[in-house]
Amino acid sequence: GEQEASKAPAKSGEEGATPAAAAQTYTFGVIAKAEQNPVFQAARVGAEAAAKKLSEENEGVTVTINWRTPATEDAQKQAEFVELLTSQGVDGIAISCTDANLLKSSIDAAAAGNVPVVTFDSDAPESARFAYYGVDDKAAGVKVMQELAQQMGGSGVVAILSGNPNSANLSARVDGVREEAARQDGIEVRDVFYAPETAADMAAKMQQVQTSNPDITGWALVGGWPLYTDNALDGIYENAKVVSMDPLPLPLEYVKAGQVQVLVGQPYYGWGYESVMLLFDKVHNGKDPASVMNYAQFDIVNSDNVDEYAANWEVWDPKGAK
Amino acid sequence: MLRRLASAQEAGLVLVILIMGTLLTVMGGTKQKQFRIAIPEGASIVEYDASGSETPPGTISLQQIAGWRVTGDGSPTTYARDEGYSYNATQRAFFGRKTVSKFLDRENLVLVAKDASFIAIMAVGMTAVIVLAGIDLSVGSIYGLSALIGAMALQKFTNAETGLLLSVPLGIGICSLVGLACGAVNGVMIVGLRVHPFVITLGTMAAYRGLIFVISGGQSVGNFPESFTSGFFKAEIAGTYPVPVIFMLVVGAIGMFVLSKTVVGRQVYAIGGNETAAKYAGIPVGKDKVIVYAMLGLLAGLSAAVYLGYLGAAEPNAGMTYELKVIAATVIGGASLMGGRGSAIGAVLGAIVIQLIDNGMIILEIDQSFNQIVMGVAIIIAVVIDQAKTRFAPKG
Amino acid sequence: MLRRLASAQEAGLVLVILIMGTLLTVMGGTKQKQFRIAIPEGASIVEYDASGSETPPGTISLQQIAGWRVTGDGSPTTYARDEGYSYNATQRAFFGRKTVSKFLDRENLVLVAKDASFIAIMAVGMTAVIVLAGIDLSVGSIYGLSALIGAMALQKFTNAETGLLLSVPLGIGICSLVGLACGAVNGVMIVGLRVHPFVITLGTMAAYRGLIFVISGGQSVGNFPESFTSGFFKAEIAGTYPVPVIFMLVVGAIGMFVLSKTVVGRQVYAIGGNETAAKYAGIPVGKDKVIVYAMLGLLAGLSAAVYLGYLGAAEPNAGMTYELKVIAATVIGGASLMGGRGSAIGAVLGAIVIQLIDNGMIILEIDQSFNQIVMGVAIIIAVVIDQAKTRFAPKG
Amino acid sequence: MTDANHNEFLRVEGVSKRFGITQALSDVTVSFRAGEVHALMGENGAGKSTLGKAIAGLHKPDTGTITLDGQPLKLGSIDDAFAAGVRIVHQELAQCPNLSVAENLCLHDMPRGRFGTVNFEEMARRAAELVHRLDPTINVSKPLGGLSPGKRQICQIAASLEDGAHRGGSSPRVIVFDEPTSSLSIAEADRLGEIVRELASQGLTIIYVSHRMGEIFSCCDRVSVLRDGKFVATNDVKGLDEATLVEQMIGRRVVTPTGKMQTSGGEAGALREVSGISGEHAHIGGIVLRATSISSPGKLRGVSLEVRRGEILGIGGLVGGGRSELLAAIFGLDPKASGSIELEGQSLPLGDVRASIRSGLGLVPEDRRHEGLFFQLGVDENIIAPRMPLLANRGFPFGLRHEGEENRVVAEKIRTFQVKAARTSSKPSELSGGNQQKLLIARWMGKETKVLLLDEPTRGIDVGTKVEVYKLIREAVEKGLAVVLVSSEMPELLALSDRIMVLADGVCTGTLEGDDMTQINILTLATREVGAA
Ligand SMILES: Nc1ncnc2c1ncn2[C@@H]1O[C@H](COP(=O)(O)OP(=O)(O)OP(=O)(O)O)[C@@H](O)[C@H]1O
Ligand SMILES: Nc1ncnc2c1ncn2[C@@H]1O[C@H](COP(=O)(O)OP(=O)(O)OP(=O)(O)O)[C@@H](O)[C@H]1O
Ligand SMILES: [Mg+2]
Ligand SMILES: [Mg+2]
Repeated sequence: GEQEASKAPAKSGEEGATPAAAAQTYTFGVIAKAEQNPVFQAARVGAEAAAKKLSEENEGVTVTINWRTPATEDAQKQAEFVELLTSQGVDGIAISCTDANLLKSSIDAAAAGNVPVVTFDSDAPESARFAYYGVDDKAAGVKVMQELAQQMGGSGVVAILSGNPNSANLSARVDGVREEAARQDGIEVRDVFYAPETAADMAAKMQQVQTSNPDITGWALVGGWPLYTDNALDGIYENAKVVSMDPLPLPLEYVKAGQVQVLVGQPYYGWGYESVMLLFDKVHNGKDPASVMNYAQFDIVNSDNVDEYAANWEVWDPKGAK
Repeated sequence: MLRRLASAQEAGLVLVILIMGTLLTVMGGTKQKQFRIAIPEGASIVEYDASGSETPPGTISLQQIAGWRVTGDGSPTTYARDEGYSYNATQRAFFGRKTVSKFLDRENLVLVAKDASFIAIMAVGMTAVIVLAGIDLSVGSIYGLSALIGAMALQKFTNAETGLLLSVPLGIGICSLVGLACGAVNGVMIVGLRVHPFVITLGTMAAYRGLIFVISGGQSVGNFPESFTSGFFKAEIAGTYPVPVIFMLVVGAIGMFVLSKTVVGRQVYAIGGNETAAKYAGIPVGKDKVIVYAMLGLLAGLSAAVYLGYLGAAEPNAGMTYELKVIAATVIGGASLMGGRGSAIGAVLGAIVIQLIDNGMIILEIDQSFNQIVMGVAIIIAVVIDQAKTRFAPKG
Repeated sequence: MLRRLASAQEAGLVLVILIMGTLLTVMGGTKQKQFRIAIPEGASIVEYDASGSETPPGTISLQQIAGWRVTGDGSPTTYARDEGYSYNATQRAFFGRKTVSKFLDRENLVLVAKDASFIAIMAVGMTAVIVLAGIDLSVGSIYGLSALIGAMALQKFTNAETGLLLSVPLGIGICSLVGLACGAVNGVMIVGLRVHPFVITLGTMAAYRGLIFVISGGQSVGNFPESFTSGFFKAEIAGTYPVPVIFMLVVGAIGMFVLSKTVVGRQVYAIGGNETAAKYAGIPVGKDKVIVYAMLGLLAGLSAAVYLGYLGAAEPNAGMTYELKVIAATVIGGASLMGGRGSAIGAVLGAIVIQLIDNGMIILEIDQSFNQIVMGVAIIIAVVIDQAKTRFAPKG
Repeated sequence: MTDANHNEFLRVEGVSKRFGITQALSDVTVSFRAGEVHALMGENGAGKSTLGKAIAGLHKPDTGTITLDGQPLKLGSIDDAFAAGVRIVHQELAQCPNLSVAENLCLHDMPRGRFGTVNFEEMARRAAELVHRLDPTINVSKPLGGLSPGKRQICQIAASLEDGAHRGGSSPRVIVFDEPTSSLSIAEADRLGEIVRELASQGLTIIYVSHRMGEIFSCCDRVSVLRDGKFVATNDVKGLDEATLVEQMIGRRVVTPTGKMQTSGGEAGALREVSGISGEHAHIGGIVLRATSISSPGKLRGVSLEVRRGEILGIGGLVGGGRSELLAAIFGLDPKASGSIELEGQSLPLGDVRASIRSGLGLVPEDRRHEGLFFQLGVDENIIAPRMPLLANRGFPFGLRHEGEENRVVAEKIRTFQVKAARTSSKPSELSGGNQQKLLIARWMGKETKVLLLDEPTRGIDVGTKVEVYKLIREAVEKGLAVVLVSSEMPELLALSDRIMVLADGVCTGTLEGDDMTQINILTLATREVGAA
């Protein structure tokens, strides 16, 4: 069906239909960082929802999503996807850049080929993308530390938990946390503890660290990994405040249980949804966004609003949506 | 088993572990640990300031408080703040602090053993595979897939009230079955297609992981009955959660027994030592191989069940890159990748050694940035030590 | 080399590739591809709506526009929107769409080859290692480390104006040297410590990756002189960027030559076939092994240099999990993990096969979620086909 | 058993077996009696081992039947054959070095305890009972890998004697010995001979594959001959003369030194004549190789030797005497070796094989499968391997091969040493055992080699080829080559050597010349007590 549709413009040309009524098909390539990371599944749901909405609202228009995402974080693979999608003649590309420097050249190439590119979640500032949507990773780190400091009454020892030390967006968040901690006089950062990005390893790491450093009274999680399980924080929540990124369904349970005080959320669904909207405006209406940088708000989830936030996942959960 | 433990193979590792333990104890130093003091029902609490004048709790600011006095039945006990005592109104309890060794703290030791156990259980199975001169890269994915399907089964067939007698056998059963199936698939392909196990399991590693992703949609699956988690796999015993450790020890013992005492076990060594000779001796080489890979799968499934019960959820990334940890543990445990040599208990000890290195980095407060470097170098050193030993001792 | 190409080994792969290509061409169908139409200097552009009334660009909304009319010197040319033409104001150019085969499009073919080349270059080195009955898991980390240090060197010693004659040799030189060093370290440890290469390189894989982090602090390093990127490694030739492909072919040819026409090359096969016999024949087993691992390191470095030049930056994750891709390519290319058998050109073809599978997923618009499953199954099938062939044909 | 089937206890009827392109057996029909030692002879590749394996159920014949005591055997079923009492001692060591001797001896069916466990006590007892009949010094609980090749072979033979009747298992009724003595020394071979006779006298059928004429005539009743996978004839050994036998095997007449052994009492001179080897020492020149007090921990103690140009120095001794080790040490393969070596006055560094090769040493190893051949490489590269670097252009990175020169040398060697291969690129696995051996000799012989160390150069090759090999060696020697020859086959040693040095436990116990070179003298020296090495 899609191949047929993608021929449409030419066909309509032959038929000489009037432009207004001309059946138009837009295919947008969407490239997230890693299939392995559940937050991007919400982005995919968002993108597909936007496509559906646009197809319904604009008669004669079909929008399809070509989702291409590496299994695990791999900037080089992302670059390859940008090139391949461009050569496949997609009408636009939305990408969350695993590495800004690395993706610059391929994004520029795409733009030069009249394939508009929008970045979400992680930007490539130097590149020729026409718009960015999301929240800055470093700002996210800062946010986490602010919330944590507040919970800790401004004083105490903080441990930072991160995943792959070499992943750009994680180190950006860690920097944010460190920066904010430096601003807070009462706060001492013990160290950044890295573990393989599986819930089990993360939970194990936290428990070992807490056990041998009982004076730790605050945990800043720049990713939600350990919280993708049920009881990762036993032996920790009794002794320390925990603020984390990624308010996904299971992490939210921890807030409900009072084991995690605050979850800082990014606009996961919006990443996909807004990016597709931006692309559509660009290629269909020829409209550029008012500003290149479209900053979204953090979602701050705590015991007060946890239930209403949780409702989002009814929509965002890929299995729920499919 | 004691006899075997004393034999060259494992003795070396036990020694290594003891040395590491001693170093960590001596160099790790001590930590201030909190302990809880419950307040007897109906006892009354007052706080007193420097001057000693008593006031009901919460009247004066924390800084002014010198301590608390509790009057239950009998004479009052006082908890002075400068002795490190603190009062937790919400829990209505006192917390004291005691100084304990960072490493030799029971809680820490159990944690290290527990963290090793998930790897160790699989390493026991991997030992048999490596003794066969085989290898299995898909073990991490099998672990993840078993966990996922086990979790879905638990969600489907149990509810919050379900008792231990249903939930635990169900969880273990499903996980083990899935693992067994995956392992059998590996084994059958390796034997049937006569393709090197590295290739087959490289393929199934990706395939099983992909399956996890398709089934789970990238989301993790949780919320099991209490009876399965805190009721069993995460049962608290003396302030620790040692159930996984128990599983590790039992599996290690059984593996040891099977490999060194049963006919199939010895046949595995025979095949690893000289496959042609094994064939000539009428040993069912193909059958044994399938069994061994299936058993590794089963143990990966069991390990997954323990993981489910201990952490209470299955996430799609479970077991990512575990294959390398498992193989490392097995090899440190004295298994030879050329086949014919390896020990189940050794593998368990190997897993513990790896955990100790990790734990040591934390206890000695080494900059975590060096974690990977230390880990990599340590693995090589561990194996070199192990081999140096076996090179002088007669090999067996 | 032609003779070798015709020989059973690679012929089989070429066949596989041709079949895959045909299938993708037939089943892939066509795509609407954009092409650029430059606008002559000083030409004037107007847009007209359905009624045909002309207005200067940007006055009416895109949906109202029926097309554009360009009046340069001579008669005006019109570009109707419903014929798929669009106007890019920023580039001041028109883009038309033409229907081309999804697969058999030159750009697509070059892209596939290009994407394969990074893996292929390393696979050529891995072939020698696997022919030795060895293995190297650290190749991905070496790739990353060489890229990082190469990038830092470029930043330090070059600026935007630096010419091709300095930047390219510098980049290639540094990357290759770092790779060579890492590989030599592997080789020396494998030979010196007499530990199985799997273990040594498992360790160095972690260690080198850790080193990357310590050096880079997790930040990627970019901004090289044009002469290094678009000036050389990403030089545009007929609308494509084929330089990495050229490197791949050259390396493949050299590898082929070295393995079949030089003494060390043949000694590698001898050692892989029967190490004891090699010792008895006075072949310097240890020396050759170190050379081979060092060469793989060097090629990983070279591949890293190409990556630097093509993508214009080094990120700390570069090469993560590539070791498995490289080994897969080598084995699909006909190398036997038991040693003694393998072909450099085969490895290159193997890498291309893997890329074709990936490309097929995109061309046939298969849901990305199934990528890993397809990839895993495909690898097994590819190797089975390859072996089936060699099992009947006399093996070489 | 009744007299009826006494003539035909085991009958192989119309058996054919094909491996890819090679027809290993074609329509072989032969029958074996109970209580006889029945020799199987034939050239390398004639199909002896294949026939043996077919009988033992290791190979499934394409056609034909095998009946034992009137009962047809299930073809290709190891278990059925074993249950019927068929045992086999393999040509190549088929054992697990990582397992204990006991486990190796009981590999086929380990004594079981409860729930699938192994009854180790029972196993040790059974193993000891078996192996100590042959060699009481072997400790059955030690890993087999630690034993010398000879001792391992003894274990393999012992395994075949296992009698499981009392445990409801089977007792051996047919035992196939496939070149059992190929890694045994004289003493052990003799001991084996006795055992074989003893077993036969107990009514067992012994199928005895060997290339050693001596053994055939000393301990076999009948001998069947295979050629190119076809059955040729079965003869009674009594009254059979060797020439006829050899003719049946290789289709032409040759006279062999071992043949003469039977008639004249094994004395070097006589041997030489018949094997067309010139006796006079005219060609012997000055000293080429001088090795002084070579020692190696646990293997050799202060062994010294000299070899002259055009001379063959034989080295005798029992298995485990350290003969291979001596050659290895001289050649530079033993890093622990000490002492000094001079080649044409130039002193050689120990432990440096390449230096040895460069200055003209060559070694044809004892075990051609593991120490000699590259099975993935062609005949050509197998021959040229050690010389390739010397011919190559070293200036070029990795050394550019000079293939033209290589091919010339290979072609010449293949011609002079008559290595029979379909193509020069054929793999060694496509060659018969004898041609594999000739290939290795060809690898080392040539003007570049001044001293050739031969370790069991005719192990496992057929009489015809043996004579060819002897000629090749002799011719080279007459051209001035110096040879050090290790052989466990006494007639060969006596026939070829100009002098014989005897080793026992890694110590030189004496050197024999001229008429002192007799089997008796060698054995006395070989078994002389020396302080533990
Ligand atoms: N497993 C096998 N695969 C392929 N060819 C084989 C196999 N076994 C034997 N052959 C071939 O069958 C033929 C007979 O081999 P066999 O080993 O029976 O000869 P043989 O008489 O035992 O020779 P030798 O005296 O050297 O042991 C030879 O050409 C050999 O190459
Ligand atoms: N594979 C081996 N493992 C352990 N020891 C060995 C091995 N091979 C030989 N030896 C020891 O080395 C010494 C001599 O070995 P070997 O049997 O080769 O002597 P040999 O005189 O060359 O006998 P032959 O050459 O007839 O086999 C003996 O002590 C033997 O036990
Ligand atoms: Mg044979
Ligand atoms: Mg010997």
